[in-house]
Amino acid sequence: MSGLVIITFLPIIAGCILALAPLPNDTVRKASLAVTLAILAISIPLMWNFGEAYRAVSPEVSEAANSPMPFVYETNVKWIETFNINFHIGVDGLSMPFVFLTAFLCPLCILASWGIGEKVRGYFALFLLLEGGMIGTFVALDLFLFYVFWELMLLPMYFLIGIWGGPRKEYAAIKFFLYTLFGSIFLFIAMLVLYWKTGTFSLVELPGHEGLGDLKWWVQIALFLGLYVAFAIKIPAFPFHTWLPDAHVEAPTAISVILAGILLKMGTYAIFRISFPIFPVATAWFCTPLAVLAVINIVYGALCAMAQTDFKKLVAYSSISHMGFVMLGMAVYKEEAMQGAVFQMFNHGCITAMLFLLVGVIYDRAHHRDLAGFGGLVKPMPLYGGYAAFAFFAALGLPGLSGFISESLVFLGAFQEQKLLACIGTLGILLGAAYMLWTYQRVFMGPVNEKYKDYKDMNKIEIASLLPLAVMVLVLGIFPFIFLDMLAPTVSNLLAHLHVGREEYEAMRTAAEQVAMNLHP
Amino acid sequence: MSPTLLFLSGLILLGAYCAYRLTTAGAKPSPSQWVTGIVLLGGLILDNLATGMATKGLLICLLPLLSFWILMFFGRNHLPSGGDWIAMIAIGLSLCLSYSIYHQAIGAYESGDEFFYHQSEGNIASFEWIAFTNPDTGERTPWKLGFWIDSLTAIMLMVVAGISFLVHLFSLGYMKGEENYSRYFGYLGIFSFSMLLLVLTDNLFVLYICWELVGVSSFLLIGFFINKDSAAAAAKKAFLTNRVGDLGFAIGLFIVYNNFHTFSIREIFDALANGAMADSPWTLTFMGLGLFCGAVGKSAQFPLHIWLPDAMEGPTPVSALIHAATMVAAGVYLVARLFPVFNDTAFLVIAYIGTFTAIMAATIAITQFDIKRVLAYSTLSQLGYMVAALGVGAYSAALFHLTTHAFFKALLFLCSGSVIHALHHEQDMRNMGGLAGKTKVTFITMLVGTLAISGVPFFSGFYSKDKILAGALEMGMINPHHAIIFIALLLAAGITAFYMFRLIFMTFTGKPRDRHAWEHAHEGPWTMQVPLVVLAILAICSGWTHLGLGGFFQERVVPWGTEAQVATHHADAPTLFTTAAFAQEEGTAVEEHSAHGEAHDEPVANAAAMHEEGHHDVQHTAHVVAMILSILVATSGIILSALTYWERIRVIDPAKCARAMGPVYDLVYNKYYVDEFYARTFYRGLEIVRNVLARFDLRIIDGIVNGAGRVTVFTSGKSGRFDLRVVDRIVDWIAEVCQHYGQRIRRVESGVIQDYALKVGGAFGTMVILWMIVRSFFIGA
Amino acid sequence: MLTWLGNVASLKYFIGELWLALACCVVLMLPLIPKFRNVRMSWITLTALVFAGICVLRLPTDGGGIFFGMLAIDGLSKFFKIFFVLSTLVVVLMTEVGREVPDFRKPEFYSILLGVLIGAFLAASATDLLMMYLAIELLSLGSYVLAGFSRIEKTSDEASMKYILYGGLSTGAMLFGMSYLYGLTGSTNLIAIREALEANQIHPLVFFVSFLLIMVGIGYKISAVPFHFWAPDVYQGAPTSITAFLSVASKGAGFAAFIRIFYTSFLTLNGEGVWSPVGQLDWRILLSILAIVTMTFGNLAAFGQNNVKRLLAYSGIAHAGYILVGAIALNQAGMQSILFYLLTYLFTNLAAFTVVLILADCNGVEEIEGYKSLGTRSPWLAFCLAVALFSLIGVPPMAGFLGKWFLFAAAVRTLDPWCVAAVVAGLLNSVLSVYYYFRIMKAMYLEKGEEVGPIRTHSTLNWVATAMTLPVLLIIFDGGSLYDWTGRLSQMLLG
Amino acid sequence: MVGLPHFLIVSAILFSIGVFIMITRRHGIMMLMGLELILNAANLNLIAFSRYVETGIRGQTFAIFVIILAAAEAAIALAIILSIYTHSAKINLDELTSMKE
Repeated sequence: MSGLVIITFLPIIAGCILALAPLPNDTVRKASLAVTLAILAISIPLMWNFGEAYRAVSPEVSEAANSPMPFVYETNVKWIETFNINFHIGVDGLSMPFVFLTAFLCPLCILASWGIGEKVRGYFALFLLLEGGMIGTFVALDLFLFYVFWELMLLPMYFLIGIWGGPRKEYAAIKFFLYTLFGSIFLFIAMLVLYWKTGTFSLVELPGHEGLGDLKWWVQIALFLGLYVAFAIKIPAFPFHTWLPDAHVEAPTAISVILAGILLKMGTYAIFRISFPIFPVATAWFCTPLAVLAVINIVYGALCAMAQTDFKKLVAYSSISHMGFVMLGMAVYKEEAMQGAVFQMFNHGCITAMLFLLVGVIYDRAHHRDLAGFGGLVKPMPLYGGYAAFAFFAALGLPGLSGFISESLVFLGAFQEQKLLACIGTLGILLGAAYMLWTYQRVFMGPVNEKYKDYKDMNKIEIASLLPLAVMVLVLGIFPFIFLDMLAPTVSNLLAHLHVGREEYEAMRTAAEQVAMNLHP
Repeated sequence: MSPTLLFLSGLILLGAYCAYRLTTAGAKPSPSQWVTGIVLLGGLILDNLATGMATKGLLICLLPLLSFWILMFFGRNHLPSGGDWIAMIAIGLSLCLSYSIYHQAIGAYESGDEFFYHQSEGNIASFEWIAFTNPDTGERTPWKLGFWIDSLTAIMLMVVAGISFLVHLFSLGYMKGEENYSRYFGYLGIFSFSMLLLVLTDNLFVLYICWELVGVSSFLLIGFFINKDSAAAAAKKAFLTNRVGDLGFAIGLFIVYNNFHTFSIREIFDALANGAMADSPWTLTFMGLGLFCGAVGKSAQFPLHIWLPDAMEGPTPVSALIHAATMVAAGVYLVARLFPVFNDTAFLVIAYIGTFTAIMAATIAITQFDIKRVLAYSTLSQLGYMVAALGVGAYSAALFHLTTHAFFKALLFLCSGSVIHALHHEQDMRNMGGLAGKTKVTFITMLVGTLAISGVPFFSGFYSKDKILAGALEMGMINPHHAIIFIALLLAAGITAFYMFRLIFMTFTGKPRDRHAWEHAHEGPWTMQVPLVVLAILAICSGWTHLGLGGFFQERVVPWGTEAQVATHHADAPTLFTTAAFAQEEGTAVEEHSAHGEAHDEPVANAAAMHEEGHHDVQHTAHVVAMILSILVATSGIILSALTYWERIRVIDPAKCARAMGPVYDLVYNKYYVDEFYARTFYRGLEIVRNVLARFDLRIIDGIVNGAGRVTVFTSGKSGRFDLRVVDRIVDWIAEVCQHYGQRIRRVESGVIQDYALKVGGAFGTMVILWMIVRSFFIGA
Repeated sequence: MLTWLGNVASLKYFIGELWLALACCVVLMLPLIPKFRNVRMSWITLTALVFAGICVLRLPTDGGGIFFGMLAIDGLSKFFKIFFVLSTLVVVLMTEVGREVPDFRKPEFYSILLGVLIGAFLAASATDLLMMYLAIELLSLGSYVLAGFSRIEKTSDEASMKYILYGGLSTGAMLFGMSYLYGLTGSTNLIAIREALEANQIHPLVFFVSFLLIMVGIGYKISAVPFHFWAPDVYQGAPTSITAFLSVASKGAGFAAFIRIFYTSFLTLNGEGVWSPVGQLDWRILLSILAIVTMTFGNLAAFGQNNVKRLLAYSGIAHAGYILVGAIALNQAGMQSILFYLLTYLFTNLAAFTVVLILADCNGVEEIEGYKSLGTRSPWLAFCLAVALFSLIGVPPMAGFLGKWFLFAAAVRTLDPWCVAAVVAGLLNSVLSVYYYFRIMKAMYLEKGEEVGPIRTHSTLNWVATAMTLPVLLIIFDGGSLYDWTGRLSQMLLG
Repeated sequence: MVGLPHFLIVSAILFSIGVFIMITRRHGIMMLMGLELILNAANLNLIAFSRYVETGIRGQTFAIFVIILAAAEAAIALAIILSIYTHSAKINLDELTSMKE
């Protein structure tokens, strides 16, 4: 049995067992930590051997456009034969990092949830279920399977926010649920249309499938837009983003981490995995609007973040801004930008996770998150101040930390295609620095607030949940090639496919212009 | 030979002093003695071990980084005396290795060796980082990160590591007893690392990384007194203002990458030399200006100069190191390093911005009373000088001034730190006075620094400033339209002399205005005095042509690609090559450049012609005239200052003058209201936009219909307790609409069976009729 | 031309019904004998159901027409019979344990229930208008009585009253429509009717009216808008077990009749599993509008509904709309997916109703208020209900998702704009439905009620809830085989 | 000559009257009578068609079954009405609205 299968189902099975077995709370915590660590342990060799395995199956760059996208660690079992639905999982350079990220973040989140005291069993069981859903989404190579996992995540998420959340948890939970469910309608329809056109759900066979050849251009675009809406909600892209601040603010810390660290990535991941390879022509049509939306996301998110007074809401809006970089990277046909976008997804996962964990640390002590209410926290909590400074600088794209590399790669690529948009997008970097530093100033610097002067610094568990992330951010900031090299062949393959689509689109447009010229000489 | 001697003698002096302290302090050697020993010994060992340039370079920058990590993790609780000795050892070793490189460079210069001369050989270490497909060649090309070690690097290394070392030393005394003492040294470590790597790297991307990292260390150090509101605000302001400049830098980098697909400075130069971008002059201009934006931010040029005076909130040694000597000079270094990238339009902009900054800051400095702020504005002014020098093409003069300025300005800051230390953190000059007798070392060394900055002959500043003025005058002579640059710079030189002596007079002479503070004033410990003395020596001699660096700069620190000409020319005209470089630049740009119109074509043509025949004369004339004029203005500035502020010979009342000037004085005193202008426009605008957007997000995007608060009954479960404004959102809106129509629709369930029957009958009838209508319209016809 | 089996030869395919009829009589009569007064009639009923189930399972899927073409022995009828037996089994268990129906009335209850079941059997296999009418009446008459069986006499009687008058009107209208159809074609056999419709020139208006009148009757059975008015009142008033029965078996019988009549008489099979309407009457548009209106109405009306039974009634209306989407696909896949959907709906709805019954019967709670903190008071029941609700919404990995998936897949396959519109409406409605289903979910898990401590429950019912929930959870793992199975059973006698 | 149309017209009128009664009458028994009218309208149709269209006995058989079922239905309905009356002394159905929105 392949490792991927194990890490997909281990958390689900463990979650079910935890839910049913009447264990004491502390055992439950330890058991779930053990399970997540085991998953991490399994995923590390997968990650380690990935590069070599992938290169072995990857086609030459020159042939990439014509050959199907390669995957490794595949498992393919028949599932619903009438519909040609298979239990098909595997990874490539796009998904492997995120499988790893999920496996990496989950133990940290378990640590961050150590203090959960209410309905402990339910919490950890749901959490494990969520982990299974997330990994499943990233490894699924069958559209149907993808959809199942995609929706599967909703259920635990709803309860995790709704039961263990903040004061307006019910509202936030249902809003999250509804938004995502609404989005998946389009995914549902697109899946069906694709299936009846091609007779397959396989994400390996669908790109470039001859059955799609006779799909009318407007159908392609309609499907693409539908899928975009479905995924944009998850990203979340303007104007589908309003669920995010609410969900984040109300969710417990660990769930915020998961939400920002992994769930948001699914939107962009799905665009990479589904929209782009299957609809290369529509992609070419949509890339400029996508870039515009991306820049709106960047600037708009940053400006909104600036206006927030709630620490967590600010971080939530900063996520919107940062996901804008990912979108910008996707929207241009450049290797740098695309690698940067994927890298940014990963980095944002780590960095925002840190930010949310940090917010959680102070929330646990002060029981509020009002930015105006803090001040001078560095003095009572120097360690906390230090980690916060690190995370804040990572978030504002400090060179030497991983976020910088990905953002600059995105911009380097984007500038080659969309000069003006890239320049406007850089405003996001400035604004990011502005709100991050302003926040840091308000919370950590300045005179010490008397109310908080006796606060204890971070404890060991809190440090244990933050330190690995900090190390990851730092290491990837200095040695980004560890990550990028793994990614490069996949991105080249994808780009080769996309370029073909773009040429087709250009040809179509030229032909259309010709016709228009003939009509109106 | 001379710098070597100087350096060695300095070190020997230091060693002797330590030995003296060792014998007097008692049997147990103090940590500082250990440090000295380890540094001297370790430097020797490392110098022998690290034979390759790359190893040396790596060690130079990584040692301070190591000290940073150690201090951040263990400094506070685990190390004796806060771990300051670790920082000392690290920077000391870096200094030794830097000296070793510098020594090689000087040696090469003196022996006529070409190694540091042909900078093509300077790119001696590289490391393959991330790789992308080059769209031009279709090949996968890695980004090579490496060091570029040439004469410029060597001298910069020396300046940075040297001053950093001295500042470390000074801080031992100055920061004693501060909270977070070890963190302070940690921050110094990260700064030294990034600054040293900044001057070592051969890659623009790494340069940008270091660029930001020095910004961060600056942020950390300005905000070192973290619980002080003003310090926090200043730190933020510094970082953000720098970020604005960095945006331009980043866009410049985008253009670079877009055109060259590499960040290696060497490869960019090669491509440019091969005529890349020759057909896109505007792009080239934008690229140059973008990169220059970075320099504007970091070197605090107008209009981004506002952060530097505020940055004085940091500890004074930091001001000396970062905000006077090294980091702020990084902008100048950047422009110098990328000299061939700029075209003449860009240079013109650079020149004017530098000039404007120089004169503007100088005027502000006259009116300030905070001793550190005066020095800060003086720094601004001097940086403007350097930038202007680069703009007019006086390449080596700019870097020469950078070096001398680093020494004397660091000296001045450390002296002011010593004064502040002596007066227990009093910074207002109005409360000082009469300190000359109390703090002799400080007084003498500060006087040396002041003489140097004022441009008094035989002090280092004179030589470098003179070269800059000569360059500007040359430019003015070749092209009279731009003579204003020279005039403004000359004026600024005079003002500089004036306000610097104002500072000296107000601080050290006359009656002490704060008697109590004066009585308790005292000289700092030896760790604070030694750096002052060393820097004073450097401030005097570093400018000398033979014993100092003058000759080295003239001959070895030249723009890339101009060695050939220089090599042939400086045999007969050893001091003057700047115009040659400038003319060559103009020459390459002459064809494509028409936007500047007639006015600019003329000097280009002139320059080219001159380059062919008689530029020698112009240069010579310029040099002589500039020298005479600069001595004149410096002297008059000093005399005027003495007449105004030296109580013994006072004839002018500054207060009366200020009143007489009225609004002009107010304008200058308030720094031309630039801060206020930004606050009213950008900050306010940003505030408005963000508030509007946030509200937009809540209301419009999130709540198409207002008054949907009723939905909370449904969504919150606990009726509409929540702020209605927060709750009206689109999803709720849908819920509400559904709820509403649900209620209505449900009313058909009246519970009365007759009613049901009627409705079924009605529905049936409607369907039949509809069908008939539809049929008769569409099918029946 | 088909050969119809004669009366005697048919009997061997009719043993199931005979068993049920026998049991019906026994259960009714036996308590009259003093000796057997205290015998639990549920056992006899259950035995009879199991026997009938076995007989049904042994039925062939290609038995042809029996009783001279009155009934069909084909896949469709087999499927529905299994479906009815299953749901009746659960309903019997629910009734036996529940206290809504007083013990002394249980024998009658079971007897009538078995009668209704026979009616449902017949409705699933009737191929003659007469038989169809009789079957539907048999089904309905029993249901009227059953709806009035509750202890809470008043509402139950009222429900029964409304039900019978409404049902009478609807079936009367259907009968009137049938009479026209008979007049148009001169036959009551469904297959013959289609042949006649294909062969003769038919007055479109008359045909349409008769079609619509039949639709009134069918629509009433499946509770499609605008023929649904009875459903909320009756669901609320009837005993919970009967509500469950009505929402599953009765609706299933409605769909059986629908498929029988519409697919046999009003459609003609042309080519590979694709039907097209006969007699120039393109009722697909009408039906797709009906489907859209039905699901939208059902969902909207469920908003803000506080009585869980009534809420589920509206949800049932919405689901009738979803199933109609499969019906308008007019292809084999559509029919197959209707069967599949009904199967998942059976488990889902019965799971939900079992929990509702436990709360209503053992704890007297019918309002959503009463469901507060069920998650802590009885985690397992709350879990079962949650699974059922998720399945009703159609969230993976619940069975309901798969059901919806197949339904909509079949409809999208046609690429007919009306079908696609109906699918889009169906999906949007699924999202809308989250609102009201989640009110229950929220009450169970997110809100704290006043009462604490475990709720009163009954082990049998717990087992029933579990037995119904597990398939909902597990079908996803082998949905393919189940779908294939429904595919085999979706073969019907068409002539 | 009386032909098929006459029967159909009569049955249509009967049907309409039946529906009309069911809609307008509040009394339970009256509504039942309306129901009977509807069923008998259908019966009339069936018999007429069996005479004029099919010329067989299918329609007549059908009608006989309908008569039987109508009786059964009426019996059940009357029983329920009786039960309601004994419990709540109400016979007008529009007063029976304990379940409504």
